[in-house]
This record gives sequence, structure tokens and C-alpha cells, in this order.
Amino acid sequence: MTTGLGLSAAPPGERYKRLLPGAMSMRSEPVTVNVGPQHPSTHGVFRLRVTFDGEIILDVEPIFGYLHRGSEKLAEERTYTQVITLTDRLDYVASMTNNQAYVLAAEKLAGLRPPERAMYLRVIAAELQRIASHLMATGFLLNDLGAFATPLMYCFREREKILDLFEMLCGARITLSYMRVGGVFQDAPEDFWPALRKFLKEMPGYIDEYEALLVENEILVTRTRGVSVLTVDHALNASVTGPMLRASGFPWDLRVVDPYEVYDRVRFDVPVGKAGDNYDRFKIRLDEMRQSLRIVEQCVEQIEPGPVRAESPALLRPPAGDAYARIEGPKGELGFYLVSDGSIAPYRFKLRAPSFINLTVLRDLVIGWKLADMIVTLGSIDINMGEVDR
Amino acid sequence: MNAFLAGNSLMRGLYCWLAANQGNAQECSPGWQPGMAARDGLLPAGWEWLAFAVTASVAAFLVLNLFLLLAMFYTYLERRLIGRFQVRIGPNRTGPWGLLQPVADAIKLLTKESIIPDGADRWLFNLAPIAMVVTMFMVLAVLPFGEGTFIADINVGLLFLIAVTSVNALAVFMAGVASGNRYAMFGGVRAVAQLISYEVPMVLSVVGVLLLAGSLSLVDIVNAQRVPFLLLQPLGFFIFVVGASAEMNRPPFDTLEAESEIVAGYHTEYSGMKFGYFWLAEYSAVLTTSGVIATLFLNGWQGPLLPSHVWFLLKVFGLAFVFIWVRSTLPRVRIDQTMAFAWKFLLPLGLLNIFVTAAEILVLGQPQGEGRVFSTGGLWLMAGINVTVTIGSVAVFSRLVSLRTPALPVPAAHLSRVEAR
Amino acid sequence: MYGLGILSGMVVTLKNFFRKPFTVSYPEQRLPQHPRFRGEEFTWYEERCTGCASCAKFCPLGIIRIVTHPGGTTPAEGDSYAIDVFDIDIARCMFCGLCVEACPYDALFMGSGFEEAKYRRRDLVISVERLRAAEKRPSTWYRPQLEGQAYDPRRDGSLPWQKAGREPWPYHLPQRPQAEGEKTTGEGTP
Amino acid sequence: MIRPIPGEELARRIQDACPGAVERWAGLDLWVRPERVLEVCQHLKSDSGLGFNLLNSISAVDYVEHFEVVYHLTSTSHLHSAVLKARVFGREDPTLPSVVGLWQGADYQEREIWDLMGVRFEGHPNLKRILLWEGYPGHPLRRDYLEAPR
Repeated sequence: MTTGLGLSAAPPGERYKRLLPGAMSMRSEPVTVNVGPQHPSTHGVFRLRVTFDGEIILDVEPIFGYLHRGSEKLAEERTYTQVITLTDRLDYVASMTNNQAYVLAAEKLAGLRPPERAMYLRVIAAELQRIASHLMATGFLLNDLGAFATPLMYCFREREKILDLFEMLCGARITLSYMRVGGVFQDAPEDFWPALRKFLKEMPGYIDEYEALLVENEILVTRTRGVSVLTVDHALNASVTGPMLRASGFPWDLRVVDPYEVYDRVRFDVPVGKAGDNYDRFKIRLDEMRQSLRIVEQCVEQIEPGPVRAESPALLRPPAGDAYARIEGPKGELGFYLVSDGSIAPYRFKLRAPSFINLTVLRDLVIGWKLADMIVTLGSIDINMGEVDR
Repeated sequence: MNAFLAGNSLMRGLYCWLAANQGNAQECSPGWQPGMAARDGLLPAGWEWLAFAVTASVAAFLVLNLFLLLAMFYTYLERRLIGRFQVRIGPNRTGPWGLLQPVADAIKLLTKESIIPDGADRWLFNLAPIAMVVTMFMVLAVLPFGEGTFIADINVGLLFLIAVTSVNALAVFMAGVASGNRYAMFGGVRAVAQLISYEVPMVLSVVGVLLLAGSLSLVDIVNAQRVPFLLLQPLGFFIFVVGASAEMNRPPFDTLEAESEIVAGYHTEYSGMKFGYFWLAEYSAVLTTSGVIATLFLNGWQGPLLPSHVWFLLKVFGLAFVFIWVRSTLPRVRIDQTMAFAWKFLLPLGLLNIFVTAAEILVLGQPQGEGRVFSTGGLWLMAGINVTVTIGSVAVFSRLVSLRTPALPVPAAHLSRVEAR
Repeated sequence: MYGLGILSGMVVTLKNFFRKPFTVSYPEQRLPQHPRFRGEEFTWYEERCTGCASCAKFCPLGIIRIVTHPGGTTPAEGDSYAIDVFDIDIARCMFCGLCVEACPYDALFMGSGFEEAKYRRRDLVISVERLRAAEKRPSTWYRPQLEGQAYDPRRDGSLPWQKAGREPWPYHLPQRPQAEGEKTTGEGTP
Repeated sequence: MIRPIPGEELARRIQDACPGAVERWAGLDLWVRPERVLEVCQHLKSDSGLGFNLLNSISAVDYVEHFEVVYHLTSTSHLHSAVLKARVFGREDPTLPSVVGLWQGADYQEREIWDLMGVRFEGHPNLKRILLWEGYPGHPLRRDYLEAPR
């Protein structure tokens, strides 16, 4: 595996001519540009040191860490409940799924089992969050494609409704802190259910609208079909998970292959792409939104009244040991590895950040393509810097 | 001098008030017959040049400032309409319905610090915005805004128009290269490639109009349109509109300043009023280009009932609405696909259009004097043929031409080694 | 053929052109706020507070500072503490609501406001005087019985503290006794 | 369902290919000798009965007297998972063989562990700091790292 270009005394143009026979055909010098950390479409403070031959990318080195807040270190001196507030801020457009993955890990560690109703509420919240996260991803991907913020605004309009639902659930819109080890904090209020039903009724129409807006658009198709193809072998080898892996055509969804909470009681399809190009990565998110809606609908039908929180002490002291719990997050396999030494704070708190690991393939995907493609590919990976840098 | 004033109601009044005398009695004294005493102007005979200079300056001043007001209103309109397309409100804080937003913008830009980067070429850097704005305004010199309302009706009007609008490629390139910024460089280089490429199909598309009108003068072209040339030249119209949006770097061809790719492209480093000039040039380009399109293809200022100026403005703003609509819908075309679209798609279609139009003129037109005239039935037949040709050729070319370009082949050694499953 | 997909997209944007904008002009118009909204200012019932500082201990950021001295003795409740300092530094608060969850006597609630912007950081520290003087608009986060009474802090404003007492049932037990003035649960819910 | 392979079973299944590599097992975990990690992983990946083709995550834990590096592996074809652990002693220069050659997904994760925990991975082609900047003193996720340098 080659990352970077090694040390070479040859002038840069010569070096690239040797590495990429097609490059530097004119008498020109490679240009190195820092795309980011202040750039409109790097999705946060993210830097790509890119070497160009004209518009063609010869080499990319992603550089990050600008948003590194040391969450893993901070968690070591906070109680298990307090850590939930830290997980909110990891992938800040998908707080619910972060909460969910963390409380699953802590429950595994402490040997707690949440009541049924809590699990249903968690699944409903997580699937709504997945829709919200995919809406953000789709909107920003289309914005990166140059569709002047219009699809983004449409996506935000629907995301707003989901945030309203979250406000009903837990009083916050972004940093939710809704789930607790052993359940959820509070049962849904009575006005949540009609609002959720209304949303479920409206949303498919809006997804149709997104499809009509740009899915068939010739410009979009020409720009994304066949660009930055990720093969299944490569994806698996690079630990790529989530919509990116499924877009490559591999039906790997932890909700199906390793069902947690109540996913074994709902029926849904796993959409897969064909080619693994940018178009499939864009399209698969629209398809997954529909499936998420199906899951929420079934959960609303199945949910029964009951307690929403298992009895547990206010200060949780799990027995010494370790646990790794993972869920299918909106961006891929979201895992938490917790080590307990029997005290009130986790001894080690480790996050398997899907967008961090999905970034591994960025370099291989964009070399040889053009500047504009790189931006779109980055958008299609759907990174979130809060999660990448932690 | 007389050639300039013929049919020009915008300037004649002032000119005659200043310089009416025996020599120009034909134009200046209504109801004048040979032998009658002519009206007398302020200036003595022999000072017509001064009268002409004053008249031209006043007319240019008026037109320019009215146009700037219009452009200001247009920036407001564009932001407002894009807001509505995006299901939001748009600027609504300054003044009633936010109408004073452009004024606020202008004040903001004027009071901002104008930064010149260290690595910039100061001369070129300062010159570029001026070059950009000036070329945009020069278009106004030949546009007929209404019946008899124009600054100059030169007999090579269309050629002048094309020549002047191509200068903005130079301005953009100057800005891009002089900034000493790599994003600006990308923008500048893209500008040269794209703006020059789209000149070609654009020029080819107006050849059809020329053949039909038989004149390069824009006033003559308007007068020649008994039927709007949109009907007779749908293919030319399509190519011209696409080419024009590429020339103005409007979406979907805004690759020069593609904000998601190269930050702000060629004007990345500009601030304050220098940025304001680019901004002004870009927005006013929509109005001037819409004016040109209205003149060439939509009957110009002609129209029933309403005054000619109103018709012209209506057409301009109608076209501007379409440009805004397109901007709020379409994603950006990649630069190499933009180029491929110009050379592989628009250029052959432009040639086809010229060929078809010329053939139709030969077959359907009756020779009269130097040119040919058409019967009404002939014109409708021509429109029918051309619409069919347009749809057919676009459909055929969509199948024939692929705009996709493959990636640069990358040897495996340069990428990560991937073991099979 | 090129153009058909573009046209279908343009129809969608035109359709949205005639829709009502979904954004609101903030200071004049406001989005409806759910009573559970975890707002910026805090609501504190001094009568119920014993100065145990559970909230301070549970705060993930440690932004609550409490200083007490032994207060009076009432025959029914025994010794109590009087609060000297109750500083909440909302400049660093992330409104997670863990302090509210921790309070064993239901003396502290999240508020409902969100317009606490100040020019100086030190103005963002809510002191005990401000807490005493503040209008009581508790969020129903952690107040299921308020929820049941359809209490809306933005509409109903102040609330007598007796009504904000801890609900009479342990929240984790499956059987939930009927709280006073509460609607039956399960009605209309799945 | 993904079946977690207990440590004992996993030890039995790699016994033949890598004799002496296993240190101990407990529950679902299997400890291997740190210098044999690459060899064991190679076997886990290439053996047709095991086929661990997806490396979920690599984590490192600082137990003060030793570092423990944890590999979570999954096989997408056999639908089973395993937890592989390796204990590295010494605080000066703890070293493990890199598995980047087997799974590209280990690239950033190993760099992250080197950056934050200070466990070096031999054979990693580009073992640089990833979240912190070059020249940052120390490895902040270690338990004895008390405060950031001024």
C-alpha cells in the first residue's frame, strides 16, 4: 500500500510522469493546493492537500484534527450518564444514533436490558435521525454538485420537521441526550404520535420530489455516473461500511445481519447500488430514507404502553470488563468500545467512527479524477468532522 | 452624424435644441420643406460636433444610470426569487419588502476595506474589475431599448456586440492570474477555456438570425422580425441561450466561480468595491444578455398595445426570470463536460442550423432586390421545419455524443494495494 | 434525450416557487415551542431546595456552584440549609438537563427561554438572586405530570410550586397510578 | 445473526497454523502474543473456514503496566465475529506489527493509536500523527498523560 509518494529527488513533474504515465503530458508543473480547512465544501474544518496536473488530481493527502476535542479522554473522567452528553457532539447531525450506540455498549457492559417500549422509542428516534442525517448528506452532496442550495433548502425543510419531533421527545433539537443507560429518559408526549403520523404521511411525497428534482437530471448523471468507483473488495478491505458499502453492491446492514433492539421484528429491504460510483452513493440514501420510514411505521404499530426505563442506580458502576457494541449508523458501522474498571467512569471510551474510517478510501477514489469530482466524492462519503476528529 | 440620429428619438430632441440649423433641417425641423427657414438652435452653425458630444454624453449618462438602477433592482429581484424557489423568504429587512437591500449592499461594499494581496500584480489586479464592468456597459451602446430609443445604431451592431462581450474573458483571466491565488488561477484558466469555447457556437447561432434579417444592425434585426425569430430559429435560440449563460458564467455553467470547488474562482481575493464591480458586472450581464436575446429572437421592443419600452422590459425580465429559475434548479456542469458540450454538441448543431436556414432561404424566399422576402405561409412552413429539426437534432445528438470523460488511468502502484476477499 | 430530466427538475422548483415559505422571520414570528423545550434560563423553587448539590455533582461540566449555611429548623422537616450562592454558568452550559434529572426534590428545572445573549461573559452566570427573581416557566422535560395537564410554559407562565412536585409514583414501575388531574395514558397512543 | 466466536474455539482453530501464538483466552476474547499478531491475522483472514474479511475496529487501552490492542473482526461470508487482543508491555516504545497490508481499513486507525496512545505499528507505510500535529509532545490518551503542554 502506498500512501504519500515516498522520497524522490526527481523534480515533481518527472516524479508524477513516472508514477502516472498519462499525467504531465504538457510541459507543466504539478500544483499543490490546500483545499480547506476554510473551504465551502469540505464539510467542516477538513483539509485536503491536493496535487493537481491542471484540473486532474495526482495525489491527495487528507489532513484533519482541527476539531479534535479529546472526547475519548474527557469521557474517562465522567460518569456513564454524563458521557451521553459527549456522544451528542460526536456526529452532531446524528446525535440519536450516537446516543443509541453508546447506551447499547454501556448496557452490554452493565448487563442491563431496557424495557420494550424504550427499545421501540429508540428505534423510532434512531430511524428518524437516519432520515435527518441522510437529508443533510443528500442536500450537501447536491450543493457540492453546484445546485445552488435549492435541494439543500428542501432537505432542510424536512429535517426541520424531524427536529420538531425530537423537540417533542426530549426538548432539544441537535444535542439531544435523549437515551439513558437502560432505556430512554422520558416517554414520548401525547402530541408526539399524531405529529409523527403526519410526518410519515407527508415524507414519501417529499422523497418523490427529490427524485423528480435531480435523480434523472442529465447534468447530475453525467457528472456522477462511473466516477470514483469503489469496488466491493476494496470497500470491505478498507473497512468501509454503511451506505457507501451498500452502494458498492454489498448488502451488509447490521440491522439485518446482527439485529439489535427490535430490528428483528420489523421488515424492511436493504437497498444496494450497482456500480459503487458517486451516483449510487447519492441514490442509495434516498432509498434508505424510504426504508427508514417503513421501519418507523411498523414500530408505531407495534409499540405497546409500558415503562421506558429499566431500574438502575443513578450512578452506574458496571463490573470490570469490556464491551463493544455497534449499530448501523447513518454513516456506517458506529461502534463503541467501553472498558470498565468497576468505577463510576469508563476506564476507556473508544469510538469506531464510521466517517473517519470511510475516509481511508478517499485517496484511492479521487486520484485521476478532476477537482470537481473530488468535492462530490467527498460529499458522497458523507463525513462529519465532529465524528472524524472526535 | 446624421446616420447616428436617423430614427433615434432618444437623442434627436436635445441635439436639435442645441444645433438646429439649415444644414440639419431635415431631421430637426418638423414639417420642413426645401426653401423654408429652418429652426435655429442654441449653437451657431459649425458647432454641431459640440452638440453631438453633449447629446451623446447626456444620453449615455441617462442610459447608464437608469440601467444601473435597473441592475440594482435586479439583484434584489434575483435574491428574492431564488428565495421563493427555495421556499424561503429572501431579503426582507431593509426597507419595504427589503427593497433597499441593494442600497445596503452597495454601502456595505463601499465601506469595506479593499485588500490587495501581497503576491498580486497590483496593476492587473486593479484593472480587471474595471475591464469587466466597462465591457458589460458597452453592450448598452447598441441595444435598442424601445422604438427609436438607442444610443447608436451602427451598421455592424451585432459584430460590435460579440466583440465587446468577448473582452470579459480577458478581464476574468486578468483577475484570476493577477490575484496570485491558486483558486483564482483555476478560475482564470477555466475562464479562458470556457468563454472562448462558447463564443464559437454563440456566433454560429446568430448567423441564422443574420441570414433572415439581412443586416447586422440591431435596429434592423428588430424591424425584420414580423414573426419572432424564436419561432424561425428555435435551434439558434437554444444555442444562444446556452452559450450566453456560459458567457455570463451563470449556472449551470458557473465553473469560473464554482463556489463548491474553487471557493469563488477568479474573484476569490477581491474585496470591497472591486468585488462589487465583479458582482455588478455579473448581475447586469443577465440584463444586457436578456436584452440581446429579446432583440435577436423575441421581436425586440415590438409588441401590441403597451408602449415599446414596456414590452422590452417585460421581455428582459421574463428572460431574467428564466435565468433565475435555471440557476435555482440545476447543478453545475464539470469544466471538461462544459467544454465537451460546447465543441461536441453545440458547435455541430450551430453548423446544422446555419445550413438548414440557408437552405430554407434559398428554397422558400422570393428574390427581391439584394435579399429575399418570405410569404407568411413560407414563414410558418419554415418555423414548422425548424422546430422539427431542433427536436430531432437534439434527440439524435443526445444519443450520439457522450460528455463523460474517463479518469486519468492510474497505475495500481500509485494506489493502495487491495487484497481480494 | 438531454433536457427531459432537467425539465422535470424545473417543474419541481416551479411547484415550490408557489409554496408558502417554511422559514419564519424570527423576532416577529416564532416557531411553536414544545413545553418540553430545554431552555436557557433555569427555574428554581427555593422552598424545595435543600442545598444538597446533587445538580452540581451531576453536571458534566461542573458549572453549578452552590454554597450553603445551616438554616432554620422546622419541626416537621428537621434541619435545613440556606442557600448563599447558586451560580449557574450558562456560558458553558450545554442544556443537557442532567441536573434536573439529578435533583431529588424537584427544585430545579430547565427554563423555556432561549434569548439570553449578553455582551459580557460574566453576565451569563445566573446568580441566586436572578434565580429567585426569575419568572417561573419550567420546562416539562422531566415533568410528565405537567405534560399531562397540558401545561405550556410560554402560554401559562408562572406556576405554583406545589404543582411542580415530584410525581407520586416511581417512574420505572410498570403500573402507573393515576396522577392528580392527569389524563389517562394510552389514549390515542399506540 | 452474527455469531461471536468464543476465545477458546478461536484458539483451537488457529492452533495448527500458528502454534504457540495464543497467550490465553477468556469468554469471547483471545489474547495472542504481540509479535505474532500479523501472522494470526493473516491466518484469520485467509483461512477459508474463518474468513475474517472485515476489520471493524482497532482499539488500544492503556492498563498502565501494559497496553492492550483490541481487534474486532467480522466475517461477512460466515457471519461470525471475533475479538483479538494483544498485550504490549513497556511504556517507552511499545510495538506491534501493522495489519495494514491485510486490511487497508487499519491505516487510519493505527495512525490514530500511534498518535493518541503511542503504540507503534511496525510495517505501517505512513505512521504519522493523524489528529494532532507533528511535534506534539506525548500521547494524550495514555493514563499518565496529565495535562496538555503550554
